[in-house]
Amino acid sequence: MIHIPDFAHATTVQIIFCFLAFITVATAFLTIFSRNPIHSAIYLVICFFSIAGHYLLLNAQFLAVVHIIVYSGAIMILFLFTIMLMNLNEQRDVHRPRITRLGAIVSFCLICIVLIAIFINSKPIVGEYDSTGEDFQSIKVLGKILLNEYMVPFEFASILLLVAMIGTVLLSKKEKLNK
Amino acid sequence: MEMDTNLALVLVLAPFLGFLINVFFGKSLGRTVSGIIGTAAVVVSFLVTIFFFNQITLTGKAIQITLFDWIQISNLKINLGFLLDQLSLLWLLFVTGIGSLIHLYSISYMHDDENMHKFFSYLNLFVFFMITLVIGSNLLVLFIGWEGVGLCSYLLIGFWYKNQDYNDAAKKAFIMNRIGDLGLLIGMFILGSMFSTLDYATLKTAIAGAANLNIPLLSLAALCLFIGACGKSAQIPLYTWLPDAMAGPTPVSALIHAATMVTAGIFMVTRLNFVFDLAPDVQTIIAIVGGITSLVAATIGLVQTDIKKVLAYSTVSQLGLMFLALGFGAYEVAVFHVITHAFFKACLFLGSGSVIHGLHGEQDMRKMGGLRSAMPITFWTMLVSSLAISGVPFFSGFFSKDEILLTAFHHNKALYVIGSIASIMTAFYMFRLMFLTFFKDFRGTEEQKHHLHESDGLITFPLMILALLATFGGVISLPGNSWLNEYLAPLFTKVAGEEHHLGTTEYILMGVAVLGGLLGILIAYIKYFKQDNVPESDENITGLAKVLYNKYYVDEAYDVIFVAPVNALSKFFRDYIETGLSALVFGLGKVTNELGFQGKKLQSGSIGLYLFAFVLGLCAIVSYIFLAQ
Amino acid sequence: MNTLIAITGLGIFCLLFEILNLRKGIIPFTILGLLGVLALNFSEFGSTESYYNNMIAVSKFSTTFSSLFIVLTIFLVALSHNFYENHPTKISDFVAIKIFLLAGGVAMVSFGNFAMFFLGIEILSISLYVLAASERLNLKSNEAGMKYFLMGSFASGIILFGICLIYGAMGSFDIVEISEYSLSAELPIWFPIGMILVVIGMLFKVAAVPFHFWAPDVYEGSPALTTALMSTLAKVVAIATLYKLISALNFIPSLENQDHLATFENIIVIISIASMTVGNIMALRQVNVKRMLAFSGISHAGFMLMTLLSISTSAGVLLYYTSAYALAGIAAFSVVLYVCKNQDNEDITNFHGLGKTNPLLAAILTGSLLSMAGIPIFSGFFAKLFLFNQTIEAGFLILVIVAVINSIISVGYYFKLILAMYSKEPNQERTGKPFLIYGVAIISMTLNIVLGLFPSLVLDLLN
Amino acid sequence: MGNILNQIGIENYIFLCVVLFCIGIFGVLYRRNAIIVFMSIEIMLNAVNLLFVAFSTYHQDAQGQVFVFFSMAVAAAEVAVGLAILVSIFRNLGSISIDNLKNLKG
Amino acid sequence: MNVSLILIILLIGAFATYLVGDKLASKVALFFSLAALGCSVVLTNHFLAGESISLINAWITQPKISFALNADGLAIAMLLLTVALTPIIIFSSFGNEYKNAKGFYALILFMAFAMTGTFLAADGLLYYIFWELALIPIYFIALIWGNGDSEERRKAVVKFFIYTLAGSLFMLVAFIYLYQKAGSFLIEDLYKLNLSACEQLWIFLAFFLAYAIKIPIIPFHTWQANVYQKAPTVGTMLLSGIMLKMGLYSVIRWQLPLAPLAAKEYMNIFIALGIAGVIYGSIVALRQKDLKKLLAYSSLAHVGLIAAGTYTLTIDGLRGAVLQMIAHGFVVVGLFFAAEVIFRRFETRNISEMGGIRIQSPKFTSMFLILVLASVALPSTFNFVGEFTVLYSLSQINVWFAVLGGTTIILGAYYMLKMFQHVMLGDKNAKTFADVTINEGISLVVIIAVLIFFGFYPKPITDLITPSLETILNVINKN
Repeated sequence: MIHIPDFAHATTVQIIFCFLAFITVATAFLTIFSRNPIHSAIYLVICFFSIAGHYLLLNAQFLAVVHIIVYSGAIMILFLFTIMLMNLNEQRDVHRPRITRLGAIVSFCLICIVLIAIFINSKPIVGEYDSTGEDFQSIKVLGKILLNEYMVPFEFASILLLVAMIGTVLLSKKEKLNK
Repeated sequence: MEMDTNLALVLVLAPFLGFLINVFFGKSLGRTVSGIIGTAAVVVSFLVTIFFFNQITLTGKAIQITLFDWIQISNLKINLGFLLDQLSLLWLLFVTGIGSLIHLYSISYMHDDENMHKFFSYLNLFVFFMITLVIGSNLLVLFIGWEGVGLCSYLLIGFWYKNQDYNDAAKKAFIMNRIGDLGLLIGMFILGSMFSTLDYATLKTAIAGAANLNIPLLSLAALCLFIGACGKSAQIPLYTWLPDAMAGPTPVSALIHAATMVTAGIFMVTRLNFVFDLAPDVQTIIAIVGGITSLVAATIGLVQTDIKKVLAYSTVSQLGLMFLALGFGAYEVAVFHVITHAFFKACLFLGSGSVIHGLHGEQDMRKMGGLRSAMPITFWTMLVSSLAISGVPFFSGFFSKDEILLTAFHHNKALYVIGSIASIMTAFYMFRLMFLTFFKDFRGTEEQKHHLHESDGLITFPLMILALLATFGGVISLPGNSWLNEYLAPLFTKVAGEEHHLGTTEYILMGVAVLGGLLGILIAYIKYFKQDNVPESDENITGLAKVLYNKYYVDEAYDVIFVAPVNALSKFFRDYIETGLSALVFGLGKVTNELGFQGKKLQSGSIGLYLFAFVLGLCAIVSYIFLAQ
Repeated sequence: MNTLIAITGLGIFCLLFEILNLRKGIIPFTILGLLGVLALNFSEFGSTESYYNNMIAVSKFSTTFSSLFIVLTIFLVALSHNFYENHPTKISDFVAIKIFLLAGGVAMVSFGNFAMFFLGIEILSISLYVLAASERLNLKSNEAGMKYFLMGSFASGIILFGICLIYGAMGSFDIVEISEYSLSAELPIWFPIGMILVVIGMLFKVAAVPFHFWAPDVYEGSPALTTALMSTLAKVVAIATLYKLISALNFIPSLENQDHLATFENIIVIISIASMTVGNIMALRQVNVKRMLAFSGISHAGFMLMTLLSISTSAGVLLYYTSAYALAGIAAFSVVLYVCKNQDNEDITNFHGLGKTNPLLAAILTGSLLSMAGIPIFSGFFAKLFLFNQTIEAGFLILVIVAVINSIISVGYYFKLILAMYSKEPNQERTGKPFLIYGVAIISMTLNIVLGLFPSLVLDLLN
Repeated sequence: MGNILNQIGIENYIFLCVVLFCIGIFGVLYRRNAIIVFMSIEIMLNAVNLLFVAFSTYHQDAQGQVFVFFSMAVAAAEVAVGLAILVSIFRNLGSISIDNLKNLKG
Repeated sequence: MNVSLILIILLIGAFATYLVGDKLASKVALFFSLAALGCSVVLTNHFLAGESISLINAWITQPKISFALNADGLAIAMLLLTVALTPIIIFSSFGNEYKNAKGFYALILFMAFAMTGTFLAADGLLYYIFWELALIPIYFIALIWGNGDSEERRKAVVKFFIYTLAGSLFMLVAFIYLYQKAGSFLIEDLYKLNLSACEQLWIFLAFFLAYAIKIPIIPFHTWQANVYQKAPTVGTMLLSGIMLKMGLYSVIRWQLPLAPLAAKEYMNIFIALGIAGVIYGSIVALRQKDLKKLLAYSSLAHVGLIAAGTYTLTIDGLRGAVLQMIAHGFVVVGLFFAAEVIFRRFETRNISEMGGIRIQSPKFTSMFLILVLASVALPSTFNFVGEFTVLYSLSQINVWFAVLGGTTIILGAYYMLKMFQHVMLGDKNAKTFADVTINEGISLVVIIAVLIFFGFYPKPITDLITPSLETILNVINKN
């Protein structure tokens, strides 16, 4: 059944996991509940950092670094810029009708319960997690896989970024009024 | 055979040709010419009929002619063919004979009408259909003629179409006839399914040869056929159209509604005597219906003031007597009365037409009187005919009516009494008519009086011929020595002449009948000659007379019982059921439409709601698949 | 594979054209280029190969559907000329985005690895977000873009989660491997859950009830050409991909192994019925033509979902249905584009009297609506026929009867538009005969009818 | 070094990610501020990313981590486009509350 | 040479008519319709000479659908009805000016094409396609060239369309179901099926819905009167003269042989429905104020009787039904044309505003009267032959059916003569009524001639249809 960490004999790893998990969930909640968007953003950054911590825990160092760079470094900055640009603060956040809040909470509980229930219902993983001992997540291996096996998606991702770029420009470009 | 076929075609088609000529060229030919053509066409038929008649009296063999296949039904094949036998030729004789006379009469009578060519074309068409009816070799050909004459009757009653009342009368005639026609059709269906044929000759042999006949079914067929006859021959309950049919020009009344068409029912029953003989219950019904009709019509006739209406009810009454005879299986007696009736009733109608013509359209007897001197020929011919119809001895009607009463006496005393009373009444109202019309002083306007004159030769000639026939027509079937019975004998399976020997009873009965007739005449004489009574004007009629005058309110009753409900039903269907059904169908559309309208509210534009639905849907699907078991 | 590369290259060329200041040549060039790609794609027809570690798996299914996408894109690009007349500086961007969108679509139907699938769907979605919001000064367009974006990314999240679970179960993203594992008896429950989540994400893309709410709003708010694109190309891509997902991964047999098949089929039946019914009923009271067509699209999605019930045999039917639907949609939208060119909305009143002022286009719109309604000789009828045939064969008679009732309801709103064209008085003058719009309308309608007369042309490609 | 999951258990990662994912969903539903909604979506994506890495470890397979790269690229692209749309809405409307986006309905 | 030639002529005619422009459209349409008629006559001769003029071509491989046309006697009779009435209908419209005439006449020819196809098709799906195709032209004809308030017209026409489509879609489902069983849509393969009673019942009902709406049998008739009233007379003629016959023909060709057990089991119900239609239609017709509506209800009554005849499953019933179909086709076209003639002069369809026509226009009155009489099945008209046969067959099932069905004789006469009286007779109307023009006269005379000729000599038609009807009956009775 559920693999309950034995807190009395918790290993370091387990303690770290619990700690990180707690931070992740808590900051995620705080992100949502914060009135001030800036606070939200900051909580979100913390959340991202905690996730990076999980990555490190799972020994995915490269990914952790990339994660921090992309999310905390790029995406969050983008968010913050936008927030600043719009000069948002607490007061700008509109009143939420009770029904929406209720609906949100209901659906949250529902989907949580449903998904967790399914996973609990499912057959538990029996036995040890195998460990081949091979290196599978070093930068080297990742690079090989990314640029050999996954070369096409890699290139294709560039198309995605190109589209996003064109799109963003398209959406923000002022037209010359030539009539 | 070839010759016969051709001649028969001439016989049938001559009037049709006349019809076509008059339809297409009548207007340009002029009134007289079109009248002559019309008359000539019928005369041709008459001559051919005489030829055939001679032939058959010599050989005694019926002529059967088949033209071509007509309707194909699984078990019966119906062809268009003719049967010229004793019965049909007899009928043809007086149809074309009297037809010719009436055509002749009409030339003068209708001369002032702008649509005279049409009149003649319709008359010709009528004769055509009547001939078809009579000489058809099977029931379906008869049915062509049957409906065809109904159509012509419709056209001619409504001849003066500008008057919607006349059109109503025409329509009524047609529809009531059609009720009968339905009966006839059903009768045919039953006969057809029973014997796989509708041909008279084969039907007769089939019935004769059939073992284990289904008598109840056959009776049903006979009853249905009789309903058909009721419609055409104006018997209770389908008689009300005939008096109304007097809306048509008088020659039409004479030809169609007295002499020929209305006798089609009798013709048909006589034709199918072998069917009716096997259905004694139906025969009883026929007799009862006939008897009651004759009495009821006679009572109504007692108080009518319209000269043609009197004659019309008299016709209904006489037809009733004929059915009385048919009901007792005395077909030849009925036929005899048909013939004599054709003579004197045609004469009476034509005479009344002459009167009306003389009075420029006046039909109310209360405004007549004293026409004897102005119109002597008309008077005398009508008097003769009245005597004949009243059963005064040695006129034709005496013989025929007497035979009917004799037959009735032998079979059913009650019906005999009814028939006798009807006869007495007949004598009364006929002479009431005579006294009111021809005796005493003229009660019309001065202007009418000024113009009183005898009609011209074209009118009086047919009158005289018919009066002669009405007088001496009885000779064809004198008691004890009946040419007619012998002539018709091949048609009937059983010899129906048990009363051929004249005994004391018969003579007593004869005397009673004569006395009755004279009694009727006497009462009329006292009331309308001696006491100088003139019928009250409409609003002063009271009591029983009022009921009679209003024809027992039968028309009104029919209106209330049949017409009004159908109309109400129609209105109900139209206003409620139709709209209801329509609304139901529209309603389905409306409901879906309304759903669409309500659904729009759900599509509120709120992303939150959309996502909420998304999440709910997701939860529902996932939990249905993975948690439901 | 070559098709995908060629399309991508074409998109980049479009951008280059703008740099080289050859704006006028963009559209003809693109159309020619796409025709070339079409030919290229056709040349691959019949081969079953996989490229680059099975990233792209070319099969009959993928080539035929790719061809359909390319044809649709040709029409859409041709329509762009007129539509973006007033935005000469942006035309290359628009066209390029459309081409990339096509690339995304092609990647989606020919994916051999979930990475390609995910990237494809994201390219498609992001292009659509951009196109939906592309009238930046129009609040409606903004709103449409925003709504689509929010819900679309939400759905992407779901899909990603699904892919993740599949990966968790299988340890691979390769569809060949997954399809092999999926038949094994010992299967973590993550796989079916993951699949269901991916399927739900795709159901969102095809706008099936209850994941359909975005469609009407987004269709209405987006610029008309984008709506055309969404309702034809995007929807076809989504349903084809969904079909491929389910069929290529042996999802149905795997469900059967775990006794989940009946429930899954029930769900498809329910969603299909709900989509048809909701779409049709809601469409009845719409006054905006685009919105109406959105609901009509929802109902058609319901019809198309019926193919999932007989997954092993219905590929041809799906191709036929989508072709019929998309061609009719293109024809209808080209008329809508023409009629509503200078209007600020697409209300039905704009169509009043079109039968008198412009009988040809009115006839074409009528034809396309009749096709969508499923009236014979138009291919829409045969599409429904084959679909019903297929579905009855699979044993879902009730579903077919519901579908039939829905077809009847759908006539109600299709004919509302036809009525407006023929029985109302015209309320505006229309001048000009834009060649490309006429061309697109006529060609797509002709293709539609040709498909109707010779359904075997398309139907037999995949049988 | 053994598999770290022996100490934590893949289920726990799944539960963590499910909860995080649901929080993301909750945020999307709960907040009207479009920016926060974006952030919630990012939380959802991150939850998945975390799970990818966990599964990657579970299978001792690098593909899962590679996929995370793509996922990040997608997230970045989405955010860029989303914010662009948001900015243009803000310009037109002066607000970024998604409650104000109700012109299209019915 | 085979029957597809006629289809081709009509289709090409439709396009040609559209292309020649408004001025010539009517004449070109007439030309093509006459060409089709001529061609049909020639083909009929070939058929009678024993040649096979049917054809069968593969069309769609999967599902197996063929382009199969089967011209047996029954189909040829209906074909002749269609191609004979089409020129009459087109010719009858010569007195009217239509906007956009090219479209109008092209649609007429297209409709003739579709209806011909329906009669000839020997493949279930091909038949269905033609069946639906016929619906579209009439929809536009009624919608665009119809009369009366446009809003109401729209309602009526849309209702008609949706309603008929609704019925036929269920037929489509039935066809697909049959296909699953037989593996082919070809009629002979479908005839060979041995379905269980339950299956047959459902198939029968699905077909019945389609046909009951088209024919129409009560209570599915609500579209009829309104559409007849609102449609232009040409459309009404096409609808009542030919299109209704599609439904009746289909009952004989498809419904009965495909579901004989159900047909036998529930025969009485369906006969009763037909007869109820007779009585109901007649009674409603009594109180109609609008001439065209009255004729519509009379049509309802007549087709009710025909339908009852077909459901008797006897050779007489079928034969009578077919004869009556043809006769009714002609007479109803004639009557609607007469209504149009009146409308051209009085500009009203309201019976109460008519009257007094006979004085001014005797020729027209005579023709009208003949049509009225034919409509009430006076012996010596074609209608009588049909009606008699049908009633006879009903009497074989149950005499009461014949009695109730026979009320049409009485009620029919009642409402028709009442109508005739108020429309034609009476004193002079204030409005002038010019007698029929030559063009009008020709149409009417042709119709009348046909009615009377076959009234006396229906043998050619009987001989034509009987063998094929017997074949169908054999299929029905195979178990």
